[in-house]
Amino acid sequence: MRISCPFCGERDHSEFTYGGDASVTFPELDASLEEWNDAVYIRSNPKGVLREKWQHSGGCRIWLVLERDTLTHSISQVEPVRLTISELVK
Amino acid sequence: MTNYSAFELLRHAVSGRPWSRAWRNPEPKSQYDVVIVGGGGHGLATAYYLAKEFGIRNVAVLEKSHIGSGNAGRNTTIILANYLLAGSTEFYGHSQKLWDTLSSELNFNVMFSPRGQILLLNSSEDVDGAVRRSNIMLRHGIEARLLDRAAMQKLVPHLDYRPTARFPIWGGLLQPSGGTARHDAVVWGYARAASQLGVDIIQNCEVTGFLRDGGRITGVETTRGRVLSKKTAMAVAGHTSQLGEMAGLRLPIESHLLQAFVSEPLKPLLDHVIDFVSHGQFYISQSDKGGMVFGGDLDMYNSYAQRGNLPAVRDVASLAVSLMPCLGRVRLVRHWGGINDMTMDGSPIISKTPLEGLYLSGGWGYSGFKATPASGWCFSHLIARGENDRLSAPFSLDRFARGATIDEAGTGPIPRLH
Amino acid sequence: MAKRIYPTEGLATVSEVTYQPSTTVVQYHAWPQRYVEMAGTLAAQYKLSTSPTPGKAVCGAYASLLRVHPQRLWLVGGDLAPDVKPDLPPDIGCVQDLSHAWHTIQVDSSIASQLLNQFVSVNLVPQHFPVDSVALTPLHGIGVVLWCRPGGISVLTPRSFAQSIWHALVETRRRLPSQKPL
Amino acid sequence: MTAFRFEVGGALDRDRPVEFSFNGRRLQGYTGDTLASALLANGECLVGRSFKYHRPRGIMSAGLEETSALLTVGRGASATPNTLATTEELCQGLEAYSQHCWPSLRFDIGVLNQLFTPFLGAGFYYKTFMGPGKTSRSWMFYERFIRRAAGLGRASREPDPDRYENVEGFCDLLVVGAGPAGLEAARVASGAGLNVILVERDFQLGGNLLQETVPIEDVTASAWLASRERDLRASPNIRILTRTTAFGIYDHGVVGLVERLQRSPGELDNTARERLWTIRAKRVVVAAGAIERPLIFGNNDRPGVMLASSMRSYANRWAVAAGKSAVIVTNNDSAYIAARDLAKAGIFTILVDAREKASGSMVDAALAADVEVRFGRVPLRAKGRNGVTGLQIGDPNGGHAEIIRCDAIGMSGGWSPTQHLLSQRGVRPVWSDELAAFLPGETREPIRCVGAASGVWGNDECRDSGRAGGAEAAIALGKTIVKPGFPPAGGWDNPIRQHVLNSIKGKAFVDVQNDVTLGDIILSTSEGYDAPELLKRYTTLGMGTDQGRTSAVNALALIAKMRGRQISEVGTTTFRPPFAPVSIGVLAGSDPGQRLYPTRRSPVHNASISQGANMIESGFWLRSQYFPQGAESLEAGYQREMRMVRRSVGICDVSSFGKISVQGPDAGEFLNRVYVNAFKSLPVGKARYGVMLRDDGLAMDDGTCWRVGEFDYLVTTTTACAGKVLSWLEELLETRWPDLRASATSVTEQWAAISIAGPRSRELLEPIITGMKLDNDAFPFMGVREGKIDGVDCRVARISFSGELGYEVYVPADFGENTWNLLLTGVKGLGGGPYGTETLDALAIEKGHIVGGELDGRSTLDDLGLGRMASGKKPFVGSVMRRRPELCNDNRAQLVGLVPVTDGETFEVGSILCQQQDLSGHGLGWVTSAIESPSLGHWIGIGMLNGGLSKWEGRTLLADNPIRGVRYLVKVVSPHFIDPEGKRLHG
Repeated sequence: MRISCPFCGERDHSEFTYGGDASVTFPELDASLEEWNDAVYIRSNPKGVLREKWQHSGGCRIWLVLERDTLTHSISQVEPVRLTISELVK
Repeated sequence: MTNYSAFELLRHAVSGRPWSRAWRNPEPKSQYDVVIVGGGGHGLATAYYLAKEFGIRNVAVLEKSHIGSGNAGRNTTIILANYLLAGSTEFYGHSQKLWDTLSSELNFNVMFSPRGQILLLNSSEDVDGAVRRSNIMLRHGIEARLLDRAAMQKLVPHLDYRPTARFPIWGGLLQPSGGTARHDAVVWGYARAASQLGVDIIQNCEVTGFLRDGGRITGVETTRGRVLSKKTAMAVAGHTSQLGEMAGLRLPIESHLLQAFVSEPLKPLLDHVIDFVSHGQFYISQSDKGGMVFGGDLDMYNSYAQRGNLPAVRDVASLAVSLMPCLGRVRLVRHWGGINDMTMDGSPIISKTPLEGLYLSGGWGYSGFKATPASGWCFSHLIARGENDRLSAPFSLDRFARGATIDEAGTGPIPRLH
Repeated sequence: MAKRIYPTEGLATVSEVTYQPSTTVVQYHAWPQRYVEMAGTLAAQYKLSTSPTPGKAVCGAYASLLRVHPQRLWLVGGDLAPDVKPDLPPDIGCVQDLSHAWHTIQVDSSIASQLLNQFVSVNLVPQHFPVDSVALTPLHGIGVVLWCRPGGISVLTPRSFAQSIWHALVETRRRLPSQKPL
Repeated sequence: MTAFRFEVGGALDRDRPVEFSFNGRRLQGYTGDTLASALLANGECLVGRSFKYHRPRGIMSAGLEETSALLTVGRGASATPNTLATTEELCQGLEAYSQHCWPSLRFDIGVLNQLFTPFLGAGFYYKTFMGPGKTSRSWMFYERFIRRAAGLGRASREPDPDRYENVEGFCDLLVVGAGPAGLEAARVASGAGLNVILVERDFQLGGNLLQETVPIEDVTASAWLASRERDLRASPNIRILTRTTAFGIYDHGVVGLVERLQRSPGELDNTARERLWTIRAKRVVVAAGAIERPLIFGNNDRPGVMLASSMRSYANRWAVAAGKSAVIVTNNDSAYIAARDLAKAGIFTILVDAREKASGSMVDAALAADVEVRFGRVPLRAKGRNGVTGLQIGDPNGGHAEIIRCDAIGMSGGWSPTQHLLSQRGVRPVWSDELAAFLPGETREPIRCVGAASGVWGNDECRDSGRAGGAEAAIALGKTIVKPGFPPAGGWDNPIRQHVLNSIKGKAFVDVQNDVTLGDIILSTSEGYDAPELLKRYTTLGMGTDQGRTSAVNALALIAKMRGRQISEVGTTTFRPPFAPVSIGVLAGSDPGQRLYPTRRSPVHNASISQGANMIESGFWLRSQYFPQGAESLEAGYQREMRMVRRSVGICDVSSFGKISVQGPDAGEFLNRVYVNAFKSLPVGKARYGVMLRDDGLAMDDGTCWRVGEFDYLVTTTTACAGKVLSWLEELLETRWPDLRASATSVTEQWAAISIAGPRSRELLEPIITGMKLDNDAFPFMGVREGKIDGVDCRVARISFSGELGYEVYVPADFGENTWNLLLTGVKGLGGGPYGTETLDALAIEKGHIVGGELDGRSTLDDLGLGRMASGKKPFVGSVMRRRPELCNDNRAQLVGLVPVTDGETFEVGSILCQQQDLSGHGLGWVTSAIESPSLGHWIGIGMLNGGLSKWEGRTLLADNPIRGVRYLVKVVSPHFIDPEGKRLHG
């Protein structure tokens, strides 16, 4: 697959490391066991569009969030996870 | 249904009488005692043992396409029982035993070939790990032999023993009873035997929803009408999350893409199953028709596409040639992908669910094919008795919340790393 | 004073693959809101016309600034003046000396894109990768920094991998004549 | 019946003959021949034996769709089995051998299989071979024979001597196939300014133009072709790759090509055999033509039975006649062109058309060439065994049967557009009843099929289709160009007649390569294996090297007829990459081992080697395991080195440990959240041992963390987890706590690290290090100081895993070798020396530290005996999840020490700890580390034991090691074997 890193441009997916489901929000470190159990273990695992994280580990090493269809692999809306650097990538 | 044997083959050849259908193809009834969703190896095996071991025959197996169209027909057909942790060792050890008599049990030659499976050892740490693993196997009645480099060179002379080899071979852990089987034959064998015992196998019948009565599941909606059932069982592997979602289940599973490869048909080249897990993963064996069947790691991202990408193909080819240099000139004829339903600890789930009357078998990861007989055995017990048997008790859905995860790879709650 | 020993010293080579002893690689990392400020001060401090945009380098008299990360600039060049100790106020960012961690192998421009595009999946032909372009991408799975210079393409590689990468480039260069140029 | 070469004609270079051999016989062909055309030219029609029945097989086609002419080319390690003779370019000295027959091609014992033909129907092996007995032993007996009978060619077991290359390519438009459509698409697109790559499998451009005899745009086909090739080669932005196959299209325009490199015999070892191109194309035009389908009739697999268009190719392109008199059987117009050309070449040709009548230009051309045409007749059975002697034909119901004498049969059952590459993308092909063909389906993928690959049959229309495809691509990429329309599919004057089979005599083959007959398909559907995928797997139809190219559509037509359904309702099997077989070597590329896992070398690498270190690999670092003296064994070596360290002092290279610089105002807070113990309060100039947990509360990695400045920490990790921990810290900083002002950078490569251990460590360092005092008060245990060695900045931490007084000295990497040599001279002067990783671990085992086997990703802090490190005041990663009930169960496996009960006994790592009579099941635990301890004078070990010390200390257990056939009694003790109070550390 080809992923367009906002900083480096379009690259093969083998340059990236998969970061899993981005809709999972990890709670505060001292949150309840149920909240942590859900965040660590439960996944929606959709057959369709999934909002997910990737790290450009072979390139600039920033973490990205994007939407990918898990059936057709079409990818859209690639942006840095850390919103505060969205301006710095242009 | 006529019995299969050389004699019957002779009789049909001489008389020219056509063979009857291997499994009946009935219209779905409106009501069954048990409905099993998923016509792969696991679903059909469960139906067979329900009928054979527990006498429950008013059973339907609903398959959205044709039987064996999912992972059952897409794997690399390897059978082994060299698992390390409590729960896995016993379960896969039992499956190994069931394989040995499966052809005669089903009266269908599944071509189970215990030719010996070898786990390659490429460092002193690997040897230490193999000592522990083989001791656990022997203490569970599973045959194991630790081979040193010289013994390996005699047994499989065409691995790479040259000084320039990238993955030096220190030895191998041989499981003599490990091997391969013809995956389609397992599906057809269980289907035929189950059908003979009265199980209805309904193809081209996709489940589109569950029927509920409060907290209880009472049947399913399908593309061929509504089917009521006292007990409903899920055995849909890669699509476990989709089916689970229809019932409101929240599951610790991600579906990943696992590619598999087959070469052109060759005269006998490799007599064993070779597994390499030291860096990434690679496994290879030769089918009876002569094709080299091999595979490697997942494609490392969620996918239902059932078709892989080039980098993973190149990595598997690189491991193949680094380990067995003569494979360089052998040509790949076909590569495809399955949907690998991997749980958060890499071990399967055979369990009741929070919904009454709904039972789940899923999350089989790389181990689905080799687990087929024992999965059917244990899941049928759970459905018939409403309780897990000793073998499948560790694989409950609530093990994650209890902290009783079974993590063979030791890589934690990241499915793609198992 | 001890002598620096470079990772590829004494290794067999070919004319187009040479070792470039760049004695300074310093990483300036700014907190997200303070990057623009840092970039400005650094450009002035090292007498450069401007600071580099993503995927670019700006060259000065003796040192250059490379943009390797949205929040990071690398100062790459010759020896720093002894009194110059790279530093940043903590509320702007932090500095890390990487001069011994990254070593530069230069591939002559005559075969740079043809040789490197056997390993790297970024298009390195001149019209797509002009002088002062910077690309971070894996080579044999290792993250390297490619920097197009007038004489060829510099490959900044982690020190422990330098010998492996050097060997791969030199061996592949020896077999290149069998190929028509791209 | 013999094929022969015409005296004149063909796209051959008759001035450059080529010598080759077939089964040892020396033969001759010309430059421009394929192995198949050269074999036919020499009258070699019998080339192989069929898979199951060992029936004689010849050459059935002229391209990739070949099912029968599979030969082994080359000998020994260079042997390449299952090579298609029809696509193998003839080259000087080529050695070809037939396969799958013994003792010889003509007298093959496998023929005996034909005696058992009634038994050998599809899937017979599922119905037998199960007994006697209940177990798999009987199948293992039969399987040996079946495996020897199966398979076609024999692969060498020697390492592949050839090398392969890989190129990463980029273009705007990739055109697959250089026939009329492909050439025009490339010309139009490159003319509009696109960067184009044109790929052709053959060694010549032209596709079916190479056998075209009618003029094109008023010039001969070869002249038109030559001018087009000149224009294209002159254009700057087009690259032409011949001998190159596009084997697969993957996501987002990534296409895999394999180029076969031309090598003169002398240059074999220097140039690569094949080259893999990984192309990123913005758009793809597939102009791969179409494949002619065979007809199904009795003995349609005999040598001499060939696709009609292939017979035409051999005549026009390679000046080879398949026989003296040919019968062409067809159900469509295209065969009339073949009949015309064969007749004009002097072959007596009769054309048998299944349709009642046909008219139009193609028919007239055949009649004008004196072709005798018979309408309303279908083929029933071919006559002859090792060749063709005649063809029995009759009306569709089998009446009016008659035999026509001939020595070659050409068949045309319709055409299948080659749109595999598009359907690899999951685009379902669409059945056209009118053309009796699957046409490419609609798609949003940037892929367009043109020419015959889209069902356009005529030459002129193919060129128009190619131009339209090229223009469409240019427009899609923003070029301004007039876009001509796509011509409609089809192009014959008379409709094709669907296949009718109700009067077939003898064995009729649907999949020739896998010997799948019409009877097999009827049997399979009657037994319930009636879905295309089920039929394919039950009969093995389409599972050969041709992947169903010539059998899939015929099989679907049969299934549809038997189930009374339309073909479009039956569906289709899925086309998978590769489009054509691809050698595993070219996918692996050059030096595959290093490509996947490159070797890493420490800054002290060369010095270690010159010291005679025995190097081993761990986590891809080459590390010195121990420094043997003479022929010293590993056991003797590490025990000597341990005594040396315990007695005086030793130095060890630990540069491979992970080192991560964590900086910034919030660095302390960040590390507080990551480690189980507190680090925000760690004073500058101090180090602390820490453990990181994963999100699920289990241990991930351990190591010391040094505070080297107010906003500057150095985190060290194990060699194996260095990359993992760096990614983990980056993930936490960017995705969970983006507002923390902290940064993580790997500095593993910046520092050379040398561990110094032993009572005389201080004596060693004092004369070498300046700028710091080393006495206990100025430099206490776990202190961190900066100074200089030989004028070079260095950082020293008083850290010890050996239990002895110890330091870790960090110097910038390029000074590593110099510093090591300085320390080496010093240490030898004190009666010490270098030591390796084996000793480093052994020293830690004596101290009871976790070394590696214990950190297996399944243990908690308490399991490792580190429970008290967890801070109660601040939450950290995993602090909640580690409270889950089963993780707090006190019967979990915990770290313990082990000693043999009987003096002089040892026990091996991996032994199972259990009660003395409990010799089955998982037991109570296992041994993770074990060494001979020089300090204690006996064997010691570390293990993980259910219930740990609190339950078993002082008690005796069994170390069961059945794989080695031994069992020893062991006593459970504290793992801190030496200096439990740590006096030496603080001395």
